[in-house]
Amino acid sequence: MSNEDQNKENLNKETYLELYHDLLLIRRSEEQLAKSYAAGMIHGACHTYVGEEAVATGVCAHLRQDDAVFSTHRGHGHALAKGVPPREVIAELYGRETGCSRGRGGSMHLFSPEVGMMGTSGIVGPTILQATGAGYSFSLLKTDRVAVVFFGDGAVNNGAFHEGINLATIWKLPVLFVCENNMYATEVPFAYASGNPDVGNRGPAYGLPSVIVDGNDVLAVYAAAGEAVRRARAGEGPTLIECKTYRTRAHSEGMRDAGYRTQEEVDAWKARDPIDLYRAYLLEHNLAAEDDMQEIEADVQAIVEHAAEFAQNSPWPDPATATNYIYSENNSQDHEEVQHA
Amino acid sequence: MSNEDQNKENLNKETYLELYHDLLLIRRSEEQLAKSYAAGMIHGACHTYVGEEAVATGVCAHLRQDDAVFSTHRGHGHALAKGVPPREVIAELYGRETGCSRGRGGSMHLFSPEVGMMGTSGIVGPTILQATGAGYSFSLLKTDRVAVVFFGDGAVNNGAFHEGINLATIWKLPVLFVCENNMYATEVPFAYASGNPDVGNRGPAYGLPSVIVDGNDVLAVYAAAGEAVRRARAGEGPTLIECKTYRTRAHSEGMRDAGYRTQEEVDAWKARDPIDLYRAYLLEHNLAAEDDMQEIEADVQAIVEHAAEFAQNSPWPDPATATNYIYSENNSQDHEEVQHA
Amino acid sequence: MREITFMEATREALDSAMAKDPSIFVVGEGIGARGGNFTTTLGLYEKYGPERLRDTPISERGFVGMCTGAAMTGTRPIVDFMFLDFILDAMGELINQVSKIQYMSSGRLKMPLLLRGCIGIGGAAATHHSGNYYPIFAHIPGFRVVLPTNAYDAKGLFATALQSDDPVLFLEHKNLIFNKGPVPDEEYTIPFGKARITREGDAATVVALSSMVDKTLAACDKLAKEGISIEVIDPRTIAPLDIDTILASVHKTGRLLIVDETFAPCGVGAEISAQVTAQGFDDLDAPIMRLNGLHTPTPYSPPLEAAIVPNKESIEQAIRDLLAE
Amino acid sequence: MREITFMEATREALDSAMAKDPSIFVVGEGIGARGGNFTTTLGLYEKYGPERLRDTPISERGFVGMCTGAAMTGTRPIVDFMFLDFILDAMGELINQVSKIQYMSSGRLKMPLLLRGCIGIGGAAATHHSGNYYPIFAHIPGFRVVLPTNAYDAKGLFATALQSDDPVLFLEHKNLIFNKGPVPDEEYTIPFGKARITREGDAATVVALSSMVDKTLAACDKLAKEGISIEVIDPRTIAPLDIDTILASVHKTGRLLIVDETFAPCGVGAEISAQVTAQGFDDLDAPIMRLNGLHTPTPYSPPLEAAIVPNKESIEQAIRDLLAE
Ligand SMILES: Cc1ncc(C[n+]2csc(CCOP(=O)(O)OP(=O)(O)O)c2C)c(N)n1
Ligand SMILES: Cc1ncc(C[n+]2csc(CCOP(=O)(O)OP(=O)(O)O)c2C)c(N)n1
Ligand SMILES: [Mg+2]
Ligand SMILES: [Mg+2]
Repeated sequence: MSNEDQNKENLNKETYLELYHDLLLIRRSEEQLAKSYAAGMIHGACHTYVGEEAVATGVCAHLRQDDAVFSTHRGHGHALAKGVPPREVIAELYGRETGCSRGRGGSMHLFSPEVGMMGTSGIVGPTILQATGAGYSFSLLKTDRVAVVFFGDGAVNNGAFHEGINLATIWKLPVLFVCENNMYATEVPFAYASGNPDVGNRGPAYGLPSVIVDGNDVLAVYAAAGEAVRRARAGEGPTLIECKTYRTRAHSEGMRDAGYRTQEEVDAWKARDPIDLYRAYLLEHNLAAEDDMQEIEADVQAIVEHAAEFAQNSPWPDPATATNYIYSENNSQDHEEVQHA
Repeated sequence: MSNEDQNKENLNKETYLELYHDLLLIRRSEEQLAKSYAAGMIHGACHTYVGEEAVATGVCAHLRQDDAVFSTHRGHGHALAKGVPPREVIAELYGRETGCSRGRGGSMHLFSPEVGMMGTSGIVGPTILQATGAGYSFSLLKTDRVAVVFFGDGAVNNGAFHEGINLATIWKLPVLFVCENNMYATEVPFAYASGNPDVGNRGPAYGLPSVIVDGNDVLAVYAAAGEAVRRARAGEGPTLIECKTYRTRAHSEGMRDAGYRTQEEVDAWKARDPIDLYRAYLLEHNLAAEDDMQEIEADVQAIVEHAAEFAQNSPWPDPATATNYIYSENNSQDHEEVQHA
Repeated sequence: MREITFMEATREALDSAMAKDPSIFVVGEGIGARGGNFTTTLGLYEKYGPERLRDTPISERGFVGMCTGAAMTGTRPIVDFMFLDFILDAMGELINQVSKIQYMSSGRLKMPLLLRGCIGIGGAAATHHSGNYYPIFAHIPGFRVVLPTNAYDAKGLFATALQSDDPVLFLEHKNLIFNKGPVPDEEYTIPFGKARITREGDAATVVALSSMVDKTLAACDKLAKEGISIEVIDPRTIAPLDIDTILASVHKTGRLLIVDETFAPCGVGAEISAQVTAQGFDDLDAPIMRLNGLHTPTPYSPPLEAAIVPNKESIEQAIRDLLAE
Repeated sequence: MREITFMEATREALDSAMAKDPSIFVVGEGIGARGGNFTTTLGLYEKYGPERLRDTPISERGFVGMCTGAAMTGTRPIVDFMFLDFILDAMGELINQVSKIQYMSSGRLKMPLLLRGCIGIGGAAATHHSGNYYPIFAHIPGFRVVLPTNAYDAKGLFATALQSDDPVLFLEHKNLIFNKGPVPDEEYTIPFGKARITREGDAATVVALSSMVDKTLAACDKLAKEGISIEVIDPRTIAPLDIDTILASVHKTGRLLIVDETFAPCGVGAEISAQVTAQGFDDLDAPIMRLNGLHTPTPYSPPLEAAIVPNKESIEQAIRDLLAE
């Protein structure tokens, strides 16, 4: 797998298998969503995470439910890795009342505060700042909770990146800034859009530690995130982690995926599929048995199929509730109204 | 003076004296404005440039009238160095129709496009982006004009710094980003507000050249700006220059100047007054004679006194013109209205 | 006359202006080789190259501020926001700089900055991709705000915007940009501040904005079958606003309804109502009514989304209510 | 009763809330040891320390976004903008995030974010330090917008803002914050959405906002000497807006003038006019009038600045014109 195999800590078997489970759960869910999109079950945009699963999986493996994750327009994988049930994610994209945002959000607005999924955003940038604020809460409240934000290479050229990282650094906030550098913002190459082709070498400009990691190597991500989470919980401040990875499907489902990258490039990255690499690695090093993995594969398959059925059979939101939840004061009252409606 | 004396190019006498003239013109104008403020002649805020004159002087000495300068709330010195007549600057702060912004702007909104003074801003940040845009015009129009923006250390933590520098870098625009690091944003120390105490070491994070210069050494600023202007005119792209300097008066006139910096610190910087240092340096190296400088001192004194008189005797804007100039279409027409008013 | 889409019409105006004036350039995400997410610049990159069709990083504030400086120094920038929602990150540049620089420089600087973006609710785009926000720009002095509603107007109004030395917001509703309509081959301009009387009538006046025009016309067709004749006015620009045409119509009909997809509070309908009340009070035979989208963020789920936007039926009902007053 | 300034009154409310609730913190430039450019936090740094009175870099977008995330995760942030003008760099966070997160999370997240800043034209502050902008926040769903006009209201409304789980804009006019008035020692709250009838009368109703209240009262004193009795209403909050109190007054007087320092187009006066026309049409004996500051950036020079803002004389004239209708 990656050439840093030697300096990989040894994990217990459960952990190895849980990582495999999470990787697969994201992949199969995304494949289901792609199918659902093609079938017209998804009404708005749908940005899949296929090819990047190792990042969310390797980072979230270190998080507790009371830690906070903030994400992007490409957020299904982060939500699943943080523990949002697949059925709630799929139901949300189906626009149903049983979705994690009760059908208000769709693909780009996944909220599940109960499990620490604090939201994805259709706007690039803001969640970098919100994670900084969660870090502020956690440190003001004297807890050891941590906040994590996942963002793309496209967000790096945005002022939110600059201001958020500086604020977290000067106040030593418990935040992980995880950049998923998949080399493109839609079709605009990061190498064109930024004067510096790397992100993980920018720590010195801000005064925080930063690293560049192979984002298709779940164990490399796991190791880097583990150290960053340790620092954050210990009150040692934020870390910037760049994960070099690749999106193997179109920017969003149904979108033309040509003219900006070569087939060779796509194939080369597919050959480094994070799940295939990891599966092979586990077998090669006898860290898990073929049956273990087949069992997981069957479980995940079942979970995702049931989730899709659940979504399919879920009710639509009641149009009479369209203006609920705007103001906190009115929320309960709005519910009333709805019942009487 | 500074320990880089040796690597200072030799300039001709005129240049040495012009620099002295400009330094002094800014200093005396600011001293006049401080007096005028105390006398109630200035109606809004007034941020003086006393102690930082070497930066505007050393940079603008390289500029042609068709080059563009963008500045900040502390912009009197930049306007004067770019060639705005002192009477128009003082009259503007007096709120008179003869001011460079016809009394519309005051201290923080100095416009004199005729001499390439493209504006100061009461808002910290935007002019960094506007200078980038001037650079875009100059390169699209295939000219060798350059754009310069002066900004404080306070602007460095703002997203405008990040986005502007990146855009200028990826498109190789002819822009000088000149940071006047006077160690404080009002009373907030840069060492507190930024995770990185320096600015001139941030070039690598963006992919452009950056330097740290003694901002109280006019010849050091002159040398650094000369190279940056050469690069810009040659199409080699932008440069980031940090000038370490100090504001020896209060953040703004009439404002309490205590509680955030020590008297020792202020005195230490006053001992490195850029004008005293430069005057001593010229004499010491026989680059100019005492009479030359006394002549300049007398000239400048006279210019500033006449400028203040001019402002004092200038007419107020006609209230009937208060809504002129909002839309280009209406400008001439508005004038009409006024005449018939 | 040949029929082309709204977007093809604006592209024609853009292409001929760029061919004539080398100082025009466009910035935005995906507006280069890709030709724009909404095909705003399709085919132009091949003609005018990367410097004039400039793909940008995701730096909305940055490139708006950059284009502000460019407009001050001899070029004519066009910012293509794709979705107008993204303009909000540049509000400081727009309200504190763009709208004020001509004034603060006493007219010695111009601000030929054209800002375009797609607006509107539809297609389950959810709350970050369905903003309208035009009342904000009508509130702030210094802007021209254009809401084209058909291919013919789109070409002529865009041509005018390309010639303006003032900052112009050209706001294209997602549900309209691929509608076809007759458009002359030759160049023409349509002045700002001239409303279009889209349908003549005498029972009541309906002022409809952007995507509401077609829906209103559909409702009026239905009412016409009952012999109810409604006058429909499309202001086309809300800053400047052609209040005279509206007043003249109300003078004739005595009744006014304003239909707008976006929020009622401090909106365009409120402004029109206030002006007509102040200047046309004696013409009014009934209270002025407004029909707006609900005052809420935009939900994703189709049944919720449909519930917050006026439609043919709710417009028809609002007109009947107005006539019953 | 003892008299203290408007700003002292808000500071009292802030201090007692911070003493009770350790999750409240304030961010802004100079709000730490310095106590705030406008003394908003004077003396609190010594009591509550740097973590709860957090001096910030000049990162308005950054710390607004940060406080958005903080409000989502168990603390109660207060953003002190000093001059409200600086809020514009954070508009994307406010309109796309702050105002929408409760809705998008179906009410499972709250947004207890208090945003305060000084507004208003005066003192030759020029166009970057004299913004009002409140109609923008009244237009967007999700915000509470407070315009306190005296020390008593300032304390009670600020106390309510400190308890709200919705985002609140608390907008303090520079010309009012150092005015003194009677203020009880004990804590009290004033609900949002309840207007104050500042002066009773029957000839006409004047709704005045922010700094216009005192100027309107002065004009009314003058008119009273001629036996002209005017009712003056201070809405105190424009979102929610207490339209019922305004309607009841117009029912009595039959005439309405709205006086507002800021821009007329798509402003609060337009909204009030539109609502009263729609709901109180039959009560109107004359057209509803608006008196606003001129639709222009704010000039620096005192004679120009004075020319763009309504004053006692222009308000008096506007009332006379309304009565003559
Ligand atoms: C502020 C803003 N500008 C533009 C967009 C439109 N947009 C949506 S996704 C995207 C590309 C994002 O690229 P990146 O951050 O690298 O994430 P990726 O899609 O590669 O995962 C853009 C430009 C947006 N959502 N927000
Ligand atoms: C966006 C914005 N936020 C806050 C302010 C208020 N303000 C005016 S000057 C200043 C400090 C600026 O510091 P710096 O950039 O270092 O310039 P200096 O005054 O030191 O020359 C601040 C915070 C402002 N003008 N603009
Ligand atoms: Mg990317
Ligand atoms: Mg400074």
